[in-house]
Amino acid sequence: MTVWLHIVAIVLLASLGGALWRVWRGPSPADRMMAAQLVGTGGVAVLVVLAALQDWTLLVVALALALLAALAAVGFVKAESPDGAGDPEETDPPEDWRTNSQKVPQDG
Amino acid sequence: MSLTIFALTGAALIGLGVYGLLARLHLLRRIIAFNLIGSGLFLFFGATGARGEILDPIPQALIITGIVVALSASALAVGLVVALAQGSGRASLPEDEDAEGRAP
Amino acid sequence: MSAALDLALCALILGVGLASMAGRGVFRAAIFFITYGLLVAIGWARLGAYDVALAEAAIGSGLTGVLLLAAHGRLRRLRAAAESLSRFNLPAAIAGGGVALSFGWAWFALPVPRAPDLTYALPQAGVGNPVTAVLLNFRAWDTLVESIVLLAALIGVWMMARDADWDAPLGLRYHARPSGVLASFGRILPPVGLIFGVYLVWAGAESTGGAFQGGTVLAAVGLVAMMAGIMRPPRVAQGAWRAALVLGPVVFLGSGLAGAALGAGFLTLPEALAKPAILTIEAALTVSIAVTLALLVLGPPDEGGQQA
Amino acid sequence: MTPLVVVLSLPLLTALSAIAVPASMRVTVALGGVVTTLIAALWLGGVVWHGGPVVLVLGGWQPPIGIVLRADGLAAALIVMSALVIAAVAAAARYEMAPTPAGPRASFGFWPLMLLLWAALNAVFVSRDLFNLYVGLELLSLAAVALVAISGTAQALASAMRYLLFALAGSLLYLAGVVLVYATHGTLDITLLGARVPSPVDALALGLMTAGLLAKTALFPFHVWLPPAHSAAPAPASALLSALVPKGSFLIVMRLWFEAMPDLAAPSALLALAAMGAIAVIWGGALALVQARLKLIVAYSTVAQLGYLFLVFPLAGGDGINQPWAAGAWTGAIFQALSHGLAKAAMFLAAGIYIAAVGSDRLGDLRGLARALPMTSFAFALAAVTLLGLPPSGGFTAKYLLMTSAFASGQWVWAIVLAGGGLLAALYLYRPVAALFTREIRVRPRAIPRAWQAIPLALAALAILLGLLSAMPFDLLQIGRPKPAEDGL
Amino acid sequence: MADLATYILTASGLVFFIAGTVGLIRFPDTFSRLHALTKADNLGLGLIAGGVAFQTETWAQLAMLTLIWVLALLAAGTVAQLVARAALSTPEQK
Repeated sequence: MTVWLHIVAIVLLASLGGALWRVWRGPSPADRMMAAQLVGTGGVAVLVVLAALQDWTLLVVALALALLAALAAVGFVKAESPDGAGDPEETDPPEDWRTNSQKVPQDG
Repeated sequence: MSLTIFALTGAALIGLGVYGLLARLHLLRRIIAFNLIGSGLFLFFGATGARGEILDPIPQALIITGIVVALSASALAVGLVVALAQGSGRASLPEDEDAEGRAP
Repeated sequence: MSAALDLALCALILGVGLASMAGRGVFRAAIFFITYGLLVAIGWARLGAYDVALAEAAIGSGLTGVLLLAAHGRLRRLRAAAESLSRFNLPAAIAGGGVALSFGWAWFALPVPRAPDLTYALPQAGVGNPVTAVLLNFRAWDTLVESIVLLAALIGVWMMARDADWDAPLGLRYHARPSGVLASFGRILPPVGLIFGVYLVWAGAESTGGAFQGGTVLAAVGLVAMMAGIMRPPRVAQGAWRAALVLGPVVFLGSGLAGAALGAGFLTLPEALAKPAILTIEAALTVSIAVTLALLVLGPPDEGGQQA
Repeated sequence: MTPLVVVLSLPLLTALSAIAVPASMRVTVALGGVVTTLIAALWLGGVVWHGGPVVLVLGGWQPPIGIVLRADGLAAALIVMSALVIAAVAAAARYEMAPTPAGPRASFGFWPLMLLLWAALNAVFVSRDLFNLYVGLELLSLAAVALVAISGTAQALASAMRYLLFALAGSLLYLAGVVLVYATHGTLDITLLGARVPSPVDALALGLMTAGLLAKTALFPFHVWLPPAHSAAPAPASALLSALVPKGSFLIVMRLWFEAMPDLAAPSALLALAAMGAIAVIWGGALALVQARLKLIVAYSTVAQLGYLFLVFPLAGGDGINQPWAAGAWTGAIFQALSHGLAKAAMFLAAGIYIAAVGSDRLGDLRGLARALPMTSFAFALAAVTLLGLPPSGGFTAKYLLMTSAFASGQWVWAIVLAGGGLLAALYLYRPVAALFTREIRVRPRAIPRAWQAIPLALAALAILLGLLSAMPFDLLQIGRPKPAEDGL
Repeated sequence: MADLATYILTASGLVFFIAGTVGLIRFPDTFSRLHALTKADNLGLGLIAGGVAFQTETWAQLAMLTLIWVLALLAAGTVAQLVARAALSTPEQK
């Protein structure tokens, strides 16, 4: 079993290498981000395997990674939106999103 | 064997970071280079701390402290880069701008 | 077999490190750095340093990633994200190669390991996790100063605000479609993260976890909630938030001073009180770390106007 | 509750309070903390003077497990000097940083950052643990960089960024050395390292740590970040940055070369350190000579004045530690650090008053200001006396001690550097002093409160007093000096 | 018996991961790549977690494995949706 789990981990890492190639190539930012997401999922899988191999405590690390997996991607879609704070699902940017702020900036 | 692999990886990462820090002028890239140096250093440190029969917890604690300190410095640096770009439209230091600006 | 695994992992780490320094475009470099943090976290798992793996996964990959991507987005809108073509720079390569070689040499030149003997100290530390014992007891002064470093960085980041924006909420004005995927995600994740973060702090006394890791998880889910428009970022002027920022360091320093006042000594925890004292300090510290980290990543108040 | 604990924790506690309390109470809280800590610092100085070094074993854990703090005479002297400077800076900042004209942002940030910087300095001065010193240095650097950025101008932001790059590079170099030290010896304690089993890795570790600290101390050729950063900050912040911050990293260099690894102090390495210092004296002085703005002149003079500190290495380091002249050189360098701190803070605070009065620090705009601001201008001239090393100032004592050691040891070249540096200082300080004391007035100054004008005068007077009463600080500095030197006395 | 289940499940998990990576490399445009990716790797993670589940020693470990998979699914679903829309709404750029 130990040998097999080592093999699983190594093959998983090799598959991550493929995903990393897509991060390098792109071409669009979305491509890179999604490939990084695959690396994240694969990393969780590697940690799950290592948990069985080394110490079950590693499940905590895998859980933390899974919990934070979407953090970077959420930051990415925010940064990609026109004002850096939006959401690609908003069909029409709300007019009143600044209402809680005290001043309306002057564009120029 | 494994420890040597990690230690040498750490050494190579430090070197990579030093290269990036000196060769790349975009400040965001330089911030990443700093993080790479720090991380390589910690990896090296972690490998040295695992040499004994039992894992030495002191390097681990120091590394956790170091990771938090690195994040603090990175956050301040990122804030400075953005503020600098807001004021000057550039994300490199004034003295580096000629070199940066000449490129296609 | 185990060496092959480590070799594969280190090859990936090195490749990703190289990719984050080479090539053109800081966006790609930032994405590579996110995957780098993840792979290094696996590396720490292989080295048996589980607390470090947790910290690296949460801080190195998670928070630093958002920080870099958000910065890149801002720079792109300021037309400052472009990077010139990378050229090979020989002096820099020589310097980098020299540093790498000297560390490589140092590894082989190191004498036999000489770790301090903790066998007598650990049973008196109050906690079973030796890393937590070092952080909160043996080297508590480091940890206290480190929590202050975070705070200093936050004040520094706030100094980057434009004066006109000073009274505005921190960061950008995040908004999202109220019934959209992001908003739903922002509602589901925080409760799970809250429980997990608290678990990490509580578990950190005896096994993997701790105040910094737990605080980072809390900060991360708080950020998701804010980016999803569920939670409103605070303003600098809101006293309750500033109190939350300093709570942990104040409790930490206060307990240290209490030790000095009661004759035990500065930052000294009597063995009988060590565990409850450490858990109290960690609880307060977690609140402050979570708030500080979240606000650090959020950045200074920014209404998006042009610089005067 | 020992004074050392108070000196360490009170600035921290005050900084935390200054962050948390409402804006209306911030300055009061901060000033209360400053006054109390100043008293505690003087108390600590007295305790060390009468009772010898104060040692604090944190948590009761002896190294290599725990961290030990130790206030010897050197640390106590620097703590007292910092407390005096910060008290003056805080008094001046009451006028400059709260709440107008600096704006709510700057006045929010200045007080906590100043207090955090102070806490970091005190922590660095007494720490005996190399990693703890790293964390302290990081706090010092981040607070200092934020203080530079406080002005918010594009130039200040670029200077702060450059400063941060150097500071972070310095931190990582230092940390790299610390990692090697722990990996080699299993301890980070300076005292334990003094008795370590030498290893070939030590030289690399010491080299890395020293290089990093030199970048932070802005020694030539790592000085390029300092003048723009120090001159871009608001004047009270400039005073902190120039007078105090470089002393933190310099002290660690001294601890490393005199206490942790004195056996590695080969003559060539000591010579290299002093040579960089000598070039800094000349180069910094030459560049100060061609500046048109007062703050830049004062900032370049910091580059030059820091250079003197490094003459201590060949005069008192290595084998020289057992020579009779070592004590003089060692004490002279510390006197230089102390008197430069007091005088430089006085100069920057005076510059701040001039900027408040005429809205500029161009030498042309300062002409004739001595008549409108006599106390401030007299303070500037008095501080210049110290930087020149004229009697009876503290700077004179410093340079006299270094000079006699240079003659005694036969290392004439350092005496030439001392004399040449003094000459250059006379030239570059003559220009602002002459402009201030000329008869014609170029710009009509705004009225400045007399109490504010008196602040730099107090500091400059202290710098003179340091020379007049040099016996007392001299004795204090001998307490807890590195052992081998005591035999040489 | 438990070991056999582990072998089979983890091997199938690997197949899905490899398929996802091959899709990521081979598919011609961003959207088909997105499509291939999110399904394959989450199924892969589920299978690997399922395989490892047969080796667990306590119920808590089993619960944690489940939670890991659920969270990964949630993250992947959200991320795929958001990134795809972001790619739609922003013009092609470097």
